[in-house]
Amino acid sequence: MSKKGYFTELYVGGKSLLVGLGVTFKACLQPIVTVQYPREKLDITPNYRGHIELRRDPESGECPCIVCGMCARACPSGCITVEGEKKEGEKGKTLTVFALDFTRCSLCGTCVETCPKGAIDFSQDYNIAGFTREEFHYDLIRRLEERG
Amino acid sequence: MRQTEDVQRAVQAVAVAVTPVEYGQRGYHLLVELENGRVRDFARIMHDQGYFIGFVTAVHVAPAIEVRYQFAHFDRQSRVMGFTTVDAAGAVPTIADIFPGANWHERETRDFYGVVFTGHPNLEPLILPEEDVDLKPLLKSEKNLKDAAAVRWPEPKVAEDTAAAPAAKE
Amino acid sequence: MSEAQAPLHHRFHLNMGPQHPSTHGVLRVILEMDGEYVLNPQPVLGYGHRMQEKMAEARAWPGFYPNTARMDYAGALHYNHGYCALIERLAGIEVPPRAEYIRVITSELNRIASHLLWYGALLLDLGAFTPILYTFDDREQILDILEDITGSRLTYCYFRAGGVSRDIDDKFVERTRAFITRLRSRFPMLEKLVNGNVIFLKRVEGVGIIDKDMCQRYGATGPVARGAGVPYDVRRAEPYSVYPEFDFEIPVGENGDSLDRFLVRFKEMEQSLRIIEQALDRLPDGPVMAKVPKKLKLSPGDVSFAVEAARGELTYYLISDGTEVPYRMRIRVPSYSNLSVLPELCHGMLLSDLVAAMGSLDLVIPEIDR
Amino acid sequence: MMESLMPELIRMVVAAVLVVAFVFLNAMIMGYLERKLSAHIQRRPGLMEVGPHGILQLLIDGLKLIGKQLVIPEKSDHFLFRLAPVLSFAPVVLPFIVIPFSRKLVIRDLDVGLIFILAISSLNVLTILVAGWSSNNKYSLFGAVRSVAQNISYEIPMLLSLLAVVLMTGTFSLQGIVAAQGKIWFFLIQPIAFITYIIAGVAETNRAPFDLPEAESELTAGYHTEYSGMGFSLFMLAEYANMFIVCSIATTLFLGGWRGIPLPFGDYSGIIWFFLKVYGLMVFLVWIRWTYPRTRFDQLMNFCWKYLIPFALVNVLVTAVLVKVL
Repeated sequence: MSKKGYFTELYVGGKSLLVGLGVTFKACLQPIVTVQYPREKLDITPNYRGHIELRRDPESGECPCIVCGMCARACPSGCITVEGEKKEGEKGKTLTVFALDFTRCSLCGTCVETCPKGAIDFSQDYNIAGFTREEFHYDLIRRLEERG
Repeated sequence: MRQTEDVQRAVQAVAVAVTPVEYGQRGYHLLVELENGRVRDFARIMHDQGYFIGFVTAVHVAPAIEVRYQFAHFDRQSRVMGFTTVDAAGAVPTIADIFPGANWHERETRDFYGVVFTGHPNLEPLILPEEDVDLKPLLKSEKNLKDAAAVRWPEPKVAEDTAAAPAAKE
Repeated sequence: MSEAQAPLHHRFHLNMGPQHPSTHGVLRVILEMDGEYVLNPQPVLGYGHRMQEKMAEARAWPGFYPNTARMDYAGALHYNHGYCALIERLAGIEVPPRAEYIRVITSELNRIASHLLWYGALLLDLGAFTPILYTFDDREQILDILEDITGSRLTYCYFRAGGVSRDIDDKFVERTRAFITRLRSRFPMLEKLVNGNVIFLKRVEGVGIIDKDMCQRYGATGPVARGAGVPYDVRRAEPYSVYPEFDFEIPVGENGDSLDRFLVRFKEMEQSLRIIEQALDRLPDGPVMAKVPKKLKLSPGDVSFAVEAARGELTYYLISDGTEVPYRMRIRVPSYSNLSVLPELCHGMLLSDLVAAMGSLDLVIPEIDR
Repeated sequence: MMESLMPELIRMVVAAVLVVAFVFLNAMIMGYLERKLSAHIQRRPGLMEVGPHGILQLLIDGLKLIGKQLVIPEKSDHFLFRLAPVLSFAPVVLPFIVIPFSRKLVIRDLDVGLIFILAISSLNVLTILVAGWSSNNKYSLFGAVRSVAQNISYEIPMLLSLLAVVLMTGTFSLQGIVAAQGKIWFFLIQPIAFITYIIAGVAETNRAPFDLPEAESELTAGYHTEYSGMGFSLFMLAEYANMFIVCSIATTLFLGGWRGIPLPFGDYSGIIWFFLKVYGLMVFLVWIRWTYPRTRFDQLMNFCWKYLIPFALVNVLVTAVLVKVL
């Protein structure tokens, strides 16, 4: 290595190190960008795809599900169980069981897209935790009633 | 297109059949049917022509497992699909010394199908654990196994004459 | 120090992984060492293998949508894209132009997100803790934008054969434009902090040289090949979607060392921004989903589709027997071929250099163990 | 006989207790500063949960570490494995004896104070070697070997840079060196020696960008990979105490020691200036750590032999000539 290269390298290298220090120093003075999660929460986008939820028709207030079973068939992981029964004096079937095994759901949204009546929607739940697998076996009809 | 013809000519010598196919429909340009013993010759031509290895894989069809090779080129739009069937012992010569990148693909194919790549430097299980060497998870069950012809493109009726022409010349 | 002369009794094995800070996942590398010199690194795969190819054979083709995203968590949309385009090619579905534009925009955003993640991770491998938080800050913006449109933050399931599952709105366009401005203003900061840093340059310059011949023999693609001076980019070489309509450059390196791979990815982010800008300017109106029959049988035959994922060429290869369920699906993932270079690449290297070289390959292990 | 020894004995016991207490306190302060500063450099708030602005977090962490099980690997050398963390503590406590905190506040002002500190603190490398060796882990051994090579070679530029100051003052006594800086602090006269010393000091304390012995992306945690609980925390305490010693030598030799604008505490006011300078330097080391990547091993050695030692050597020669001539 030539003598010139020796000192040039030292100068260029040293300068780059100082420039780096400048960047972190500037960052140190800038406001923080994170949020303190459990204390502050960011609003989740309305388009967020959580687990599925039955929804009510805004006009009639009833769940428009017709127990066709399209969602259960479309589900890649087979995590939806839909059952219904024929009631006297009513047209079509009435929904009796709509169960979601969330442990197997991969949130692809195929069920929502295939539903011909728009009876399923995504929930906004994202911080779900539990101690047993059974806690993630949702009875969506009960959840719908609880929501009122 | 002319470049593909060059390759076609070079490969012709080692292949059973070379069929140019519609790229827009199938995603590659040249389908090369190979004899089991000529795989290495084919790979060497691919190497000399400047192709890089895409993947090596197998498909379980009746009567014998097919091993498929895909090559593509850095400088020109040309993708070549080669296939051959395993011999009676379920073996195919390795190309891992010509394309070291095929090493892992071959080991993986050995894991999943039990295809033996003769001459492979290190045909140890790559993905399966040692105790499951004979699992062969991708082999089809009796019920699901299809004939080789069932997974081929149906011969286009109109193009039949033009496609048959170069084969007849040989 | 010539590694060939190392006496046998000096050699020993070092287990790097499956849990090691710089293998980025459950990759295990068995290193045969002589002192600090690596003689023979042998990657051991399969710790996180999920047999995606078997899963594809076990369900009707739409059921594979969510799986595509689980292979490469850093660049999931490219995997979405490849799969949907494959089905479209096989079934001859024409995608509406608006959907193609949306695909390009979101894919390129995803590419930037992936590169930003890699940028931080490489620096983390080299012992600098701070840059990853700066790049994560920017990456979060992309995730927010994509979450708003796709509904998830990482494992997107957004593209469908025939289009995309949800249309974008003005808010998306606005936020994306704001992000482009923001990221452009952040590049000089990163350049000052990292790209010019003498310690960083010394760590990556001349380390892990991959030449064109090696790329060809191993099938290494993406930034690894481009770093070696091979201008191979599937977006150019085998144009798909609406990429031919955009003006962008393919950055290439000269020496094929870790620094070149680093710079190639760094410049690619700017090129992706350019593509997004052009796509936003020319975004056509119209539907975002073609008419696709609910139950679509795949015609028999084999079909291949290659896309440029964040790490290189991703090829889906499907063999169909004429039913709804694929008969055989092969997924050629870029990291797999890129990693297979390692034994030859790192022969006779220092352990620290192996970490730098491996970091510059940008490995995503779930993609290798698909 | 006993009567004359007693006050001295009490003095020593008090000093020992104070020093050990200070080592713990210093680790807590530095732990807090390091985490808080790194957080702000990375634009996050850092510790916020325990106490106002997380000020008590380190106390809780300490309690947690004390409560943790000390896992001893089965195939390790049990005796040495337990001994190493304790051993690492000795060389960092002893130098406090001669550090002049203020005009009056020094436990013993030895004539060979500087030599004493350097001799004791070079023992540090031994404990790292013991820890790495006894763990029976390849990563630990790598860390230990790297540490030994690094510490020994960086001792040379360190000594050379300090020698320049000693040549000027003609004394090894730290109080004497501080006294000699009445008019001007030596970092203005000896900038090369100062910079060389700081760089060598960073390497001696195994801090980033020279933290090769514990390079987590390469060696998981280097020589203390196998240590848990209090074993690990003793190494941490030692690292911070080591930083304190390196910075206090720099302060004493180059930054005027306890000198500063007089404060109304008489002879003890110097302690405030002393601590301000020392912690200022330590904050600088933290700032460096969170900015740079890590060097490679051969580069570290090259830097030492190609840049630091020649510069320090020339500096010593020039100083010697000038001292003789002037």
